[in-house]
Amino acid sequence: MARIGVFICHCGENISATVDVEKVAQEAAKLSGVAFAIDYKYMCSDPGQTQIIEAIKEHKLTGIVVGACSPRMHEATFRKAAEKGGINPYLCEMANLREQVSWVHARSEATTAKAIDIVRMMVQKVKQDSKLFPIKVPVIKTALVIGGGIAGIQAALDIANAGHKVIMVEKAPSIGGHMSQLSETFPTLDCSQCILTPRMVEVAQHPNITLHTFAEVESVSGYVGNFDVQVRLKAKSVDMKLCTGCGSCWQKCPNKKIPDEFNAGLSFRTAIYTPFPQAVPNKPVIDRANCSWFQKGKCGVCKKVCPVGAINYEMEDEIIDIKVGAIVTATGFDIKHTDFFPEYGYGEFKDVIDGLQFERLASASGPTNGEIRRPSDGKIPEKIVFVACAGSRDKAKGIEYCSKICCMYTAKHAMMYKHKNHDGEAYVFYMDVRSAGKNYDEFVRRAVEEDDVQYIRGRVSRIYEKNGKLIVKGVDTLMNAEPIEIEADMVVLATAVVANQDAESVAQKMHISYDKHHFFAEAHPKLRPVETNTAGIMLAGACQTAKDIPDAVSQASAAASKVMGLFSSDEMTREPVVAVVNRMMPPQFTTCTGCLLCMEVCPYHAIEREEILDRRTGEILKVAARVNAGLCQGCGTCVAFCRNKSIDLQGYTNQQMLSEVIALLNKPF
Amino acid sequence: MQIGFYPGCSLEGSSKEYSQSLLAVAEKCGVTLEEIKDWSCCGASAAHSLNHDLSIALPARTLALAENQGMTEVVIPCAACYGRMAASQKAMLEDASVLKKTQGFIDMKFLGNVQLLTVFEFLQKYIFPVADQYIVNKLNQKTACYYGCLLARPKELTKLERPENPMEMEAVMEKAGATPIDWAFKTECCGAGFSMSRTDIVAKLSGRILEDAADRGAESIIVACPMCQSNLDLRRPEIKKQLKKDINIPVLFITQALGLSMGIPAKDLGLENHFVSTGKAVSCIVKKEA
Amino acid sequence: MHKPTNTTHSPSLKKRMEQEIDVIASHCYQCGKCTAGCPLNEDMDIMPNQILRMLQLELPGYEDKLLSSLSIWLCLACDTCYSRCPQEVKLSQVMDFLRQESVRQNKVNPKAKDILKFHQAFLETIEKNGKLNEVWLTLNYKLKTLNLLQDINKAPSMFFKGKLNPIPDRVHNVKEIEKIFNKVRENEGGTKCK
Amino acid sequence: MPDFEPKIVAFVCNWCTYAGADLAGTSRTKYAPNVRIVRFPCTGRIDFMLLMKAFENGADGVIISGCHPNDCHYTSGNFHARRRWITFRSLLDFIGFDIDRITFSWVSAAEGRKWAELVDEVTNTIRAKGPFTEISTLDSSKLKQLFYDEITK
Repeated sequence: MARIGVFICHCGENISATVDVEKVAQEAAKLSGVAFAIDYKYMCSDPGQTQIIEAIKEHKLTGIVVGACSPRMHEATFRKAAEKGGINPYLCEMANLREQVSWVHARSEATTAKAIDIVRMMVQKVKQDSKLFPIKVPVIKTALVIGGGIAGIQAALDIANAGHKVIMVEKAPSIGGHMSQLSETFPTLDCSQCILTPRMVEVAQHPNITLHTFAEVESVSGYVGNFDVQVRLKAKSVDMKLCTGCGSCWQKCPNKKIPDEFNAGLSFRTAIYTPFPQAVPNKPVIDRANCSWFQKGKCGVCKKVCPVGAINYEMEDEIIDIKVGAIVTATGFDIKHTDFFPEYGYGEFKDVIDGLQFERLASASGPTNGEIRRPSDGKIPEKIVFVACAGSRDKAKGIEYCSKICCMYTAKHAMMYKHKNHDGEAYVFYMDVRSAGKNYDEFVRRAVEEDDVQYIRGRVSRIYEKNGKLIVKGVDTLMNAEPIEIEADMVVLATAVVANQDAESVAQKMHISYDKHHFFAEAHPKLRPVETNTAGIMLAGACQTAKDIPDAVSQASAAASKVMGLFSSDEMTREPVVAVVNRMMPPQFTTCTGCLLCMEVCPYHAIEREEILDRRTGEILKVAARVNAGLCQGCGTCVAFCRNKSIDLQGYTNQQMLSEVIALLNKPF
Repeated sequence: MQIGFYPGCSLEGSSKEYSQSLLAVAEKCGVTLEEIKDWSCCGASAAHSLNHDLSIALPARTLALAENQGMTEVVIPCAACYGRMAASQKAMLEDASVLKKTQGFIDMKFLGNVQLLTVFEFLQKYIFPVADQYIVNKLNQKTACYYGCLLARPKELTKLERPENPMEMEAVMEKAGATPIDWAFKTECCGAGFSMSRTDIVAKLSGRILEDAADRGAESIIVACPMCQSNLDLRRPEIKKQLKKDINIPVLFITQALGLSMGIPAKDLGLENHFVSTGKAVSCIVKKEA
Repeated sequence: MHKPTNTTHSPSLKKRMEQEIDVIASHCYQCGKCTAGCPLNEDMDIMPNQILRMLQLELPGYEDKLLSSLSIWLCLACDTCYSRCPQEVKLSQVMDFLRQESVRQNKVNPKAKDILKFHQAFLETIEKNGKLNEVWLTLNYKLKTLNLLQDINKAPSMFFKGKLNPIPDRVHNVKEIEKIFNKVRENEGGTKCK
Repeated sequence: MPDFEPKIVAFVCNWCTYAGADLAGTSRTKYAPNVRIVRFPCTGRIDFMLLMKAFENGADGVIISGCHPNDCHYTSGNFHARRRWITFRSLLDFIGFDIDRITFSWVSAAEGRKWAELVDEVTNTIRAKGPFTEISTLDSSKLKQLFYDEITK
C-alpha cells in the first residue's frame, strides 16, 4: 500500500496569495494512499527540505509530491531531498502550483480547485512511479577522426594533445586534403603548404595518433562512448614497413599518362605514385585501375627496381575492427567541375578552368612552378576573367545556396595574377561580394584599390571560343545594364562548393542525418552546431557546409573539445527516462510482435532488431525490438506508435499518463 | 506505316523545298506522311505577341483535327510551328481551365494524345533505322549545323539532350558523310519574325552567324527552320551591306542534304529554289565507297 | 529622383501580370544574365533585367515607361534569357504580356509601329484564309506601312523560283477560323495562362 | 447554461509548450483557470487514445500543443504528432465526433502570451458549445446507427 507525502509550498506569498494552500493540503490528505500532507512557507529552503526528509523517515513514505514551483525550477532540488530521506529520487513528483496556477489566475475557488486537481493528478502519478536508476555507460577514451584534411588534422591534434588516443582514417594515399592543394591563403596571402605541412608531420609522428591512409570506414555500430567501427585498409600494394620512399619505383613506372588528382587534372602522374612531394606518409601506393600489371598482367617494373623489395602485388584489402568512444566526421567537400556549365563551354575549352585548377597553376609546387600559364598552349594570359557564383545561387542548376568562400578566393586569385603579371588585366564578374570576416573586406578592397582588379556587377551569359580567344558575354548592371564583351585569354569559374560524392553513403553508415545537398546536419543550427543528432558523433569542416580554413579549424577545435568533455570521466551518467520493451521469462513471451515500426520512427536509431533464439537448437523463436539505452533520448515517439503497447517510456508510462488524466477529471472542477 | 504531317504555311510558300525534300526522303525510305486535312496556321509569333488565347487556340484546332483524323504522331518540320504547337499542347494539358476555355474557342474536344515530332525525332525514329541502305553519296564537305532558337529552346519543349550545344543535327550530317564543324553560333538567334518588319536587325544577327560559319571554314550551312533559311539565304544583300563583305555559303535544309546523300536529284529537292546557289555544296559530293 | 510611393493604384501592372502568367517578379535577383545573353541587347531601350526591376519597384511612371518601350517589341522570344536564367524567370512571357498590355492601353512605341503592323497584317491574313499566304501578307503589310518598295526587287525572282504563289491556298471552312477569332475577341481581357 | 465552466485538458510537450506556460506564469499573464496541463516529453509521445479517455472521463475540450515545426527537441516528434492528428481527426470526423472540441497548436518556450490567448480562446469556444456528453451518454446501438447512416448515405 502506497504511503504518499504531499508538501504544499507557499513560496512566500507567491502561491498562498491566490491559492488557499491550507485547503489544498487538507484535500490532499483525504486522497487515498496519502499518508501525510502539510503546507509550509518555503519548501525549497533548508528547513523546508529537512521537513520533507524527516517526514519520509517518520511516516515511512513510499513517494512524495511537492506542490510548489515548476519542476523545471526545483525538481532536482526535491529529488535530492527525497534521496536524502531514503527513497528513490524518481519517486518524487512536483505539482506546478506557481507558474501554472497562482501566477496566472486571480484568487478564487476555481484557482484553488485547479491546484487541488493538479495535486491529485501528481499523487496518482507518483503511485505509479517505479524506482529508476541513472544509466551509467562506460566510455572508451579513443576518438575516431574521419578525414585527414585541415579540419580532421586540427581535431586529431587537439584530442591527442589532451592525452587521448586518436585513430585517423583518410581515404586518399596522403593526408592534407584540399588545403594542401592551395597556393596562398586569404586574407594574409601566406603559403598554404608552409602552414599545413608541419601539422601533417605532427599528426604522423604524434604518439597518441594512429594514422590509416588509403582507408575508408566500412561500418559504424554501437553508441556514444562505445562505437564499434570497421575500417577497410585498401591494398596499397607497397609494404609500408619496408618502403623507404626512395622514389625509384615511380620514376621508372611506364604508365605516365594518368591525370593527376592533386594538380586537378592539369598534369599527369604514374600508376605507382605519391600524390605530392610533401605527402604524409611519403610512400607510394599503386593505383591498380591504371597499372598495367593489374590490368594486363605484365610490366612489374616497380617490383624489379625496388631496392628493398617492398612492392607486393598480392596484397589484399584488410578490414580492421576498432572500438572508439567518439567520432569526429571531417570528410570535407568537393567543387563542381567546369563541365557543369554548358553555357560557359561545357568543359570543352581547355582555358576555362575552375578555382582549384587556378590554385595549382598559381602554386609554386604546381605543374607550372607557380607561373600562371594557359593549359591550352602554355602562354601567359594577358587578360583573365573570373566568374563568381558559377553554379552557386543558381536555382536552375539545383544549387540555391551561397558557397561562401568564392568571393574571397576569387579576390585572392585576381590579386595573385596581378602580382605575377603587373600589366595583365583581371576582370571579376560578380553578383554580390560577400566578404564578412576579420580583415576580409579590407582584402577585397585591396584587390580593387591597390591591384586594380576590375569588378563588374553582372552574371556572364555565355563564353565561346574564337581565334584562340575566349569571348565572355557579360553585362554591367551598375552601368545601365550595359552589355559587355571581353576577349579573354583565360577564364576562371568560381564553381560551387558541393558535398563529396560519397557523402550520402558515409552519412548512412554513421546514421547521421544530412540535407538535400548531402551536407551533414548539425544537432541544432545555433546551439549545437558541432554535434550530430547521434550522440557521440561530431562534425568538423566543410562536410557540414561550405567553410573557409579559419571556420573549419575553429569548428574542428570545438568538436575536439566536445570529445574531450565526453572523455573527461570513465563513464557517462544518463537520465533513466528511456524506452523499454516489455520482457519476461522465457524471453519469447514478450508481447512485442517484431513489426519494428518503432525502429523506423526512432530519430536516434536507438531501437534494434533482436532475434530471440532457442538456446538448444539455435533456431529463431521470435523477432522483437530492443532499445539501446545508450542511444535512447526518451522522446517516446516509439511508445505512441507501438500497436500493442509493448514498448513503454520510463517516467511517462502509458499507465501513468492514463491515471493522470483520470485523476484530473473524476472530481468536478 | 503512316505518320501525320503538318507542313505549316511557310512550307507551302517560301520554303516549299523543305517539305518537298522531306517527302522525297521519306518516300525513298518507304515512309508515308499523311498531311493533316484542312490544317490551319499555328499563329506564329504574331499570335503570342498580340493575343495569348489565340496563340493557344489556333494550334489547338489543328491538333484536334489530327486527333479526329486518328493520328497518333505528327511530324512538324517547321521549328516555329513545332514550338507553337507544342506550347499550346503543353498549356492545355497542364491547366484544365485553359483546356476548357480553348475547347470553347475551337468548338472541338482536345484529348492531347497526339505525339508531336520534331524533324530530328522523325529522322531518328523512322529514317535512321533504314537510312544506310539508301545513302549512296558522301556529302564530303564541312557543314555548320545551325539550330537557331526554336529548335533549341525552350528546353522543356524541344527535348534536346544539350540545349546549349546540341548534336542531333550533327548526327544526321555525319550519316550523310559530311564533316560538321564546331562553331559558336549554333543556337544564336537569326532575327526570325523580323524578316520583313526589321530587316536591319535580321541583317545584323544573321550576319554574325554567317561570319562565324565562314571564319571556321564551313562550306554549307544546314538548317531545319524556314525562318532561319530565308533569313540566312534571302537576306544576303542586306547582310552583305552589314558585313561589308560577300559570303556565298549555301544554306540547305537538313532534309535536302540528306536527300543528296541518298542520290535524290537536286531538282526533286528544290535545290534550285535558293537565292545563294547550292551548286558549290552539290559539287563536293562524291560516290560513297562500298 | 524617384520616391517610392505606397499608394499603388490597384491592381498594379505587376499584380495583373502575376495573375495572368507564370512569373513572379520578385524571383529575379538582378544578376543581368538575361541582358548579357540577349541577341538584341544593343537595340533595346530598356534592358531585360531592367524591365523586371521596374516591375519589382513599380515607382510612379514606370508602368508608362514599360508599356511604351521599344524593347518589349524587339524581343524575339528566342528564350536565350529563360534557358540560362538561374531563377527560371520566363522573361519571354513577360514580354508577351507587356506587348498585349501596351496595345490594350494603346501606348505602343512609335518605333515599334511597323512590328505591330506586321503582326496585325499576319493575323488578318490568317483570319481571312486560315493559312498564311506570303503574297497577301506582304501586300497587306505594305499597305499598312506604306513602304511599298521594300523587297520589290525580290518579288520577281521569288515568283520564278516558285516561292510565291499569289493564289491564296485557304482552309476549306474559313468560317471556323473566323469563329475562333471572334470568340477569343469576345473573351478579351480574361486571359489566363499558368 | 450561463454558469457552465468547461473542463479542458491540455497535452503538452515538456520542451516548448510546458516551458511556454511557465513563461506565461513568470510574466504574470492571466488566463482562464479551466485548463489542466498534462506534461509529456514530446507531442510525439502522445497516444491519441488518451484524448478519448479524457472525453470519456468528462473533459469538454482538449488542447494538444508542442514545438513549432523544425523546433522539436527530438527533431521529428512534433511531425509524427501532426501526421497522427491529421489521420485521427478524419476518423473522428467520420464517426460524427465534434472535432472542434480538440485544438492542435504550436506554442514555443517563448510564447507565454500565445499560450494564454490559446487557453482563453479555447475556453470560450468550448463554453459556447456547452458540456460534452456524447461519449458518456453514448450507447452502442446509437454508435451502430451512426456508422450505418454514414455508410448508407
